[in-house]
Amino acid sequence: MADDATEARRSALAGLDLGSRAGGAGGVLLGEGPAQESFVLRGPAADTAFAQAVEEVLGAGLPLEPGEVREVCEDALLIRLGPDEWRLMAPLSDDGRLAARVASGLAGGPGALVNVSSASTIIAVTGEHAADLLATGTGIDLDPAAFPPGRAVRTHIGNAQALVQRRAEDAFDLHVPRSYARSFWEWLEERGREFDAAVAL
Amino acid sequence: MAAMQRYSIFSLLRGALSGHRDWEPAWRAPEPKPSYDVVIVGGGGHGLATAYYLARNHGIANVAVLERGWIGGGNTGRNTTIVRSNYLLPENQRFYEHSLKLWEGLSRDLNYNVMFSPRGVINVFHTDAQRDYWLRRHNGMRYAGIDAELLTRADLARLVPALNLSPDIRHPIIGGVMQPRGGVARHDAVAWGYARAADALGVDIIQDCEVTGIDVEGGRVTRLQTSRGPIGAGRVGLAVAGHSSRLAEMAGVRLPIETHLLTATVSEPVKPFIDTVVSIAATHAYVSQTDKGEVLIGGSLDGYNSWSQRGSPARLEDILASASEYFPRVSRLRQLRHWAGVMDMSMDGSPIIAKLPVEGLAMTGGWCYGGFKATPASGWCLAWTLANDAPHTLNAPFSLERFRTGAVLDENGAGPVAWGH
Amino acid sequence: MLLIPCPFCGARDETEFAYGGDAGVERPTDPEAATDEAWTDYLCFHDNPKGPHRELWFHRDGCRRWLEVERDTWTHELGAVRLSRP
Amino acid sequence: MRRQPFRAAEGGHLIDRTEPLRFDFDGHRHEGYRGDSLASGLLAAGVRIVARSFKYHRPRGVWGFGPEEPNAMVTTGVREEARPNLKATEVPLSEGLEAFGQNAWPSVSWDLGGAAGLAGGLMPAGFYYKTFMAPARWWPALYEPLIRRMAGFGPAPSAPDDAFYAKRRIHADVLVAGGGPAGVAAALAAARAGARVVLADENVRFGGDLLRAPGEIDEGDGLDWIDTAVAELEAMSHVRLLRRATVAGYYDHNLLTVAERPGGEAPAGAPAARLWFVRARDVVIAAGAHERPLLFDGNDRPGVMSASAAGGYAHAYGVLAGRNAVVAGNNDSIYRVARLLRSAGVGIAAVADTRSGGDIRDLPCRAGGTVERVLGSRRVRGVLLRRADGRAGDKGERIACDLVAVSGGWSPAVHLHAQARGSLGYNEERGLILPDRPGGANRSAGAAAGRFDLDGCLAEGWTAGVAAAASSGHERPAGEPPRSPDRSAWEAPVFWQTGGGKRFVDLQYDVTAADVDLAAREGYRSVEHVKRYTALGMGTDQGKTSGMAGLVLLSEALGRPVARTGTTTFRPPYTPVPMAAMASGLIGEGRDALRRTAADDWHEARGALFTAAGLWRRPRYYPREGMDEEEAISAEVRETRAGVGIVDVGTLGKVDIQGRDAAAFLDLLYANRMSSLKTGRGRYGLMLREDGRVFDDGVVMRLGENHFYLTTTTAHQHEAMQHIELLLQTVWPELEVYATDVTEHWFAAALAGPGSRALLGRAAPELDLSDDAFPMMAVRAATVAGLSALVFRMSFSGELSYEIAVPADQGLALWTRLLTEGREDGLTPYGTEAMGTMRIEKGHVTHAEADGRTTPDDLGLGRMVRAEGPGIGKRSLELPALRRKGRQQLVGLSVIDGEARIPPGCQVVESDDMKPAPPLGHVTSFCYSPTLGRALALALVENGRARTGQTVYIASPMIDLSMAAEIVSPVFYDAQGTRLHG
Ligand SMILES: Cc1cc2nc3c(=O)[nH]c(=O)nc-3n(C[C@H](O)[C@H](O)[C@H](O)COP(=O)(O)OP(=O)(O)OC[C@H]3O[C@@H](n4cnc5c(N)ncnc54)[C@H](O)[C@@H]3O)c2cc1C
Ligand SMILES: NC(=O)c1ccc[n+]([C@@H]2O[C@H](COP(=O)([O-])OP(=O)(O)OC[C@H]3O[C@@H](n4cnc5c(N)ncnc54)[C@H](O)[C@@H]3O)[C@@H](O)[C@H]2O)c1
Ligand SMILES: Cc1cc2nc3c(=O)[nH]c(=O)nc-3n(C[C@H](O)[C@H](O)[C@H](O)COP(=O)(O)O)c2cc1C
Ligand SMILES: [Zn+2]
Repeated sequence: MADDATEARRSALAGLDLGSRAGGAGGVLLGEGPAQESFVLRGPAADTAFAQAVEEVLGAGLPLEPGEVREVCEDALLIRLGPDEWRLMAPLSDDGRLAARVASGLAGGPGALVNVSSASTIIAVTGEHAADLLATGTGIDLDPAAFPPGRAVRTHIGNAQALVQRRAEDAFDLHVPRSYARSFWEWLEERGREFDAAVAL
Repeated sequence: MAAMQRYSIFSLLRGALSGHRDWEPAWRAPEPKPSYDVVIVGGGGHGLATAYYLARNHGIANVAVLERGWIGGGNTGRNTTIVRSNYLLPENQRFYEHSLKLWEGLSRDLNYNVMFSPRGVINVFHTDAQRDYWLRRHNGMRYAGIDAELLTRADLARLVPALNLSPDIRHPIIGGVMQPRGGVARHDAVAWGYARAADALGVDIIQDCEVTGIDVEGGRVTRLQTSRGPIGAGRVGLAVAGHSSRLAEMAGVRLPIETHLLTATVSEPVKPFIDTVVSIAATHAYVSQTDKGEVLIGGSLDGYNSWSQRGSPARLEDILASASEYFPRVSRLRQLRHWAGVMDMSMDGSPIIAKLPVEGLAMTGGWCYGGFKATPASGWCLAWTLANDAPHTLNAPFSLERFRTGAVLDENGAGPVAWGH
Repeated sequence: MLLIPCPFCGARDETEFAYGGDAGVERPTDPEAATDEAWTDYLCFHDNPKGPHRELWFHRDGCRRWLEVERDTWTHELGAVRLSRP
Repeated sequence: MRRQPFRAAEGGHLIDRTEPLRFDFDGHRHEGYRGDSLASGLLAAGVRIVARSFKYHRPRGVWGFGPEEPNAMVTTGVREEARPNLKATEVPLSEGLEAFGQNAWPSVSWDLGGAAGLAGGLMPAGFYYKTFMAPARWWPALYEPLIRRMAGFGPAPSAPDDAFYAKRRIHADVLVAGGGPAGVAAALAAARAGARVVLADENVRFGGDLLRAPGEIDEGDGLDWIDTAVAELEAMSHVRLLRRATVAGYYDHNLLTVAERPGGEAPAGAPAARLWFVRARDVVIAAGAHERPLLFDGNDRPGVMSASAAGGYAHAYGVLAGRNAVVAGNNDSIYRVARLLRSAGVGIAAVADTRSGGDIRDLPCRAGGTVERVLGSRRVRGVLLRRADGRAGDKGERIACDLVAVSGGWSPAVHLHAQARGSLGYNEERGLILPDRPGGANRSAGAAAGRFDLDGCLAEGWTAGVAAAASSGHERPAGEPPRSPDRSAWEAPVFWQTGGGKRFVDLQYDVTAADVDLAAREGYRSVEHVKRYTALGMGTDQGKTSGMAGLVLLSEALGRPVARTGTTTFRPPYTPVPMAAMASGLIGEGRDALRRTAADDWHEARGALFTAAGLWRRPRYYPREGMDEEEAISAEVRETRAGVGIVDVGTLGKVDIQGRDAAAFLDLLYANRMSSLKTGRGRYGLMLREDGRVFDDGVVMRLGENHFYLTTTTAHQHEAMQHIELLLQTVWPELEVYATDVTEHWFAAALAGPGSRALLGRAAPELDLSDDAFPMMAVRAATVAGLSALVFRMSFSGELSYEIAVPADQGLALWTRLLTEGREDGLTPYGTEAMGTMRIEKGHVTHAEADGRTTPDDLGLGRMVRAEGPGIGKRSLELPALRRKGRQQLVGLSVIDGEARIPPGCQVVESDDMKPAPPLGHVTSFCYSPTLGRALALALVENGRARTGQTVYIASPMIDLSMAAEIVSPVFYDAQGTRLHG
């Protein structure tokens, strides 16, 4: 029984059997995004030792604009979520190597790295009415001028807190807390009736 | 003082015959005198009741009620009118039960129909923990000599046919409790009825008279500064609800009270289909239908200090969603109007009816959501306190000192967070 | 519904925040040495002005920072907003 | 007879004559056209009595044209489908529509309730306050039911509204409320300047007043100009046009709600309504004005109508509101209406202008004349005209007619301005209440600002649009404002009334001028008192036509200027909004997500019955064949205590704490000491509120020098995080500590029971589980069932126990693999009931005991509070009332009768007679203990610890049940804790 984590992994949406719900193209498409490694990175932005330690490992400086998403090494992303908080995301295949390097880079100085890879479920909302669907449940300004593609924000949508990453004008990744994911999905589907929402696999 | 014109079906008949030309003013509009034995600040239900009981119970009739706007225009005029005595803490039980008893005879007492309607107040619950809490509370009421009943889902279905008892909703209702003697009353009539009865006993009700300062000399209150000039006062009672801390501050007293918004809303009026008052634990909404036909819905606080009397639409969405969820038929109606009141939220959720640390100054306040039902007893107790310069045993626990000693009366266990109660 | 300009996140609806009350309340630096009166002042006797108020808000659904917000409790007009700990 | 006897041969820009529609009113079949409103359809069909009035059941017809309609309230649909209180002016006609007049039985034309009118004399304003008082018991039995019978306008709903409703939250630079000439000009200016614009109008078509009467703009037809402008706006991607969309509420910081009822040409499947929340940088209020009535005897008769509405029915729908009209008013608009009616084919019997003079040779004018009284009882048959100056000897003139079109002038729609808390001013000269200082970033324009001429409305709208766009940084647009030759302003400085008779002010609530007068005489002198005493303005029209009349009458009665009387408060919504629209998206899980643990699917498949724990659901117990609930729970307990059980504890809050000052911070956060913990060890901790009451409890594990992991209760996950951040950011900002909520990342299951060591030993072969290597309250990283895990040795059940945490995405794998591995051990999954039973047997506290009122000492945990050092809440423990003797203390209650079961919600009392008496305390938690074979309870009892050994009663008077119990230690089972070692 000593198989590894990969086989043991299970989506929070598995119980919904999305496969059976898949449908044709509607005004908006809902799908589950691939699981990722995800880490909360904390530290004082103004502290040069901290900033350098991160830059050394990731090969790119800390993004400093609120919501800025920066591509760092090895397909990983670093997102600024708070004055002293970033989110580091890497493909699952990285298997914690990058994080381990960041953690050892931080050792001894200020800052902290916390694994939250399992904490959220990623739901992709795409299509002509993607922003309209989100606008049924969040008060943030989704106009591309205010929230351009390539940015991310944390906010509240519908019944859950979500980290919203805008990939394109009509494509969003919503990172929602795992325990909320099913309810949130169902809320999206229900609100999506207005846009003829369909499930994309 | 001229005898009060009695109201009855016969007086109405006489009125009809004379084209209703002979009705006297329900209360006079006197000019303020230079001074009074007692001045009550605040012409809401509480202030007017205080004046009435001062005159009736204690024979102190040289009394003025100063109201900055129009009487009954504060929370008395904007509340969901629920009257009950189903409290948890014994101190509150005793006080509110005294109030309920006064309600039961109030229309005749005042010769003004306040339409107290003991149609039953029901609380429904959804979880075992809530069940345990509500049953404990109602069992406790029984030991305090207060009526309380347990309701099964079948009872609920019978008493409240419009209630959603489906097991398939997010927080299904598993049962309820009821205080059958609880109910609602016609809020405006309470202010008017007390005003008329107090006026008949000689009390001056002075509207458009804002108190702007409280003069204290040698540790004793002497005079009030008002928008209509200074008015001398032997004793002063504050009954200004959401404005309590402002008025107390005028006398240099700080209060453990914050002012917060509470929203209420009505639907368009329709024929009666909800005959009781129902409070829903899961979503904090309370629903009843008035005698004019509106469905009347209240919820919880907006949650931040405010004096604006304009509630947040977020809270409104919330309370309408819960009303529609638990009374699905309500979803077919339309919302007619909503408004908010400024609540005097105390730090433990219980009131303060007490002498303040200035000679001759006493107050009633800290009513949070629940002061309408308290109106008779609050006035009764404040009148006693002012007349005797000492609290009655009913209001002795509602002191200001309790916040200094830690002997708080935390009805909800929420701690010293004004908006948590 | 208030629109609170979070210095980090930008303007957000009030529903993203949790309220924290009077920002002027000072916790006695040495509670054990504080008199009952000083301690209960801190616990229970807070400012409640009708007008400008300095208050705390937690940006729960955003940057998770506590903000100090100046707000008029009568008009709800906002003044300066800053991070409680920059 | 023709199907639409009152339809003109031509005209009607809103209707499509090629598409006739059939509809039913009060059971009679009628015909109208697509584009009709129910009101225009009824008028076209010749139906004049549309409803009965509330109090006196007087017949009522259509008065207005839009949302101001006070009279023509109908119910559409039958039984479950019924929708009460709709204004016929706002209901679009559709094929097969069924509508009913209200307040009447059996129908509006034959209403038995009409008898109520006979008793009218007994029902002046406020009559119910004066009677029904004796005998008191008759109130609930007789009087109130009687009053409730009269209550309400329409039928009570008998079913929910199951239609789909939508919501949308958007941002805009400029929201324009109202799409008449002013609004369209404003939108055009702002949009051309580049601003993001939302233009909303409640009608199907933009145009505002131009829908009701033609006007000229830029040398062409006004509506054509509107259409061209709208087309230009429609083509701009930064503009959103909302039709049939009412700006309903104006809230803080320029958030406005807009209720859109797509209807009409909306695609199939469109929501029944959509509620927009528009956060606008600036707002242009171009909401127009409402026409005022005239007060005269019988002014409520069907056939008396707002003049602009009468004209509007002709112009917009080609409908004649009568054949023979008297047009009466106090301003120039009556001539426009008279000509409009005449050209549509209505005979004009007279035009009565209260003013003298006028140039109107083509019309049968009665200069200086006015309506004294309406003739006819069920509908207008004529009027009695008199000289307006009341000259003596004037016997008046009877004129036969079936329509009385009246105009008492115009009241600007200041509602939104006032909702935004803008101030209002009364212009004595013009007799108008006008917007004064705005209460937010908004500006009123056009008729809403008292600008009545078309040219002025256009100019003002344009200017407002430019200014509104400027507040979001947009520069003045190119181009000029549109112009109109129409500069006529129908000023009507006098509020017009004639004395005597039944003059209705509020048609909906049957409030007459005499009622207002009576209220004033009885001392209800504030305008707010009059409103509440008479119900004036409290109806579904919120006084749009009656408000001004009420003010004037009251001011006259009191002999004071209108400016001093003031208005009542304007509140949202502007017109009623469907509850279902407000509620949409927020019902059920849409409001409160259902949180599921990683093993939830397994529990469900296993048939677990769930219980709510905050938003989470947790298995309550797993039902078993042939066993009732108590037996199944008891089996779970017994099997765990005898062998090994497993429980899902994934819902506990979990926090990762790191940083140089982590240990120091935890000493402040908890009442007991954490800094002395060794790495790899943990401790049970108590968090207090600042008022000294127990806030939360949990376990703190030290994972490294500066790294801790702590748990909170399920209920306080979010509050605890908020509390921690508050302390870190506001109280001790100098501390370097990072707290991260990791609740969602970890799943956890606890293995409990003497068999847990053997089972875990097989699942985690590398782990040394001996007491020495892995003592109580220790934490180890290990591979468990093939998964990287953290293992804590701690116990809630009192048995040897391990909690195993893995990342949540592997939680189900951990759970199922342990169950598979544990098959040979007889591993029993147990739920919250068994868990609760075991914790009660051990006297562990939860929120039932730590209910926000109890101190550590009350709960018997006083020793946990360390004596020295600062810490949250500790100071409060020194307050006299918290140290007072005689507080309630936690005790155990052992029920003496082994067969007895404790019902929920019991009190603890000294006697079993159920007579009123102060209870000693109350039961906080209770269970049947299969371990001890009796019912047990934890209770808070006054001076409880000193009462150990006493017999008391556990009682529930509501079900008339009590039982004797002995006060014992709250630790009922294994007080020495030997079982913790297996
Ligand atoms: C939406 C809502 C729902 C509620 N629901 C319920 C319920 O269902 N049941 C219940 O029991 N309670 C309820 N309450 C609470 C209840 O309404 C109040 O506690 C109660 O009405 C307070 O009465 P009062 O006379 O103390 O205050 P008010 O009626 O507010 O009277 C105080 C008066 O003081 C006047 N005043 C203030 N400052 C001055 C000054 N400087 N000079 C002169 N006069 C001044 C004010 O103008 C006001 O008229 C509710 C409250 C609200 C807002
Ligand atoms: N000559 C006069 O004295 C006189 C008097 C009154 C009106 N008028 C004419 O009326 C017109 C006034 O133009 P205007 O643009 O100011 O007003 P308008 O009446 O033409 O347009 C206002 C529009 O706003 C809509 N509306 C009102 N409140 C709304 C809300 N809350 N939500 C959505 N829509 C709402 C109304 O239905 C209407 O369509 C001009 O044509 C003017 O000549 C003339
Ligand atoms: C029990 C109750 C019933 C009400 N019913 C109505 C109603 O039928 N129609 C209405 O317009 N307002 C109704 N209101 C609201 C009042 O009009 C008013 O909004 C409220 O008293 C607050 O006052 P304000 O809006 O003047 O600030 C009701 C208020 C209460 C407390
Ligand atoms: Zn923020």
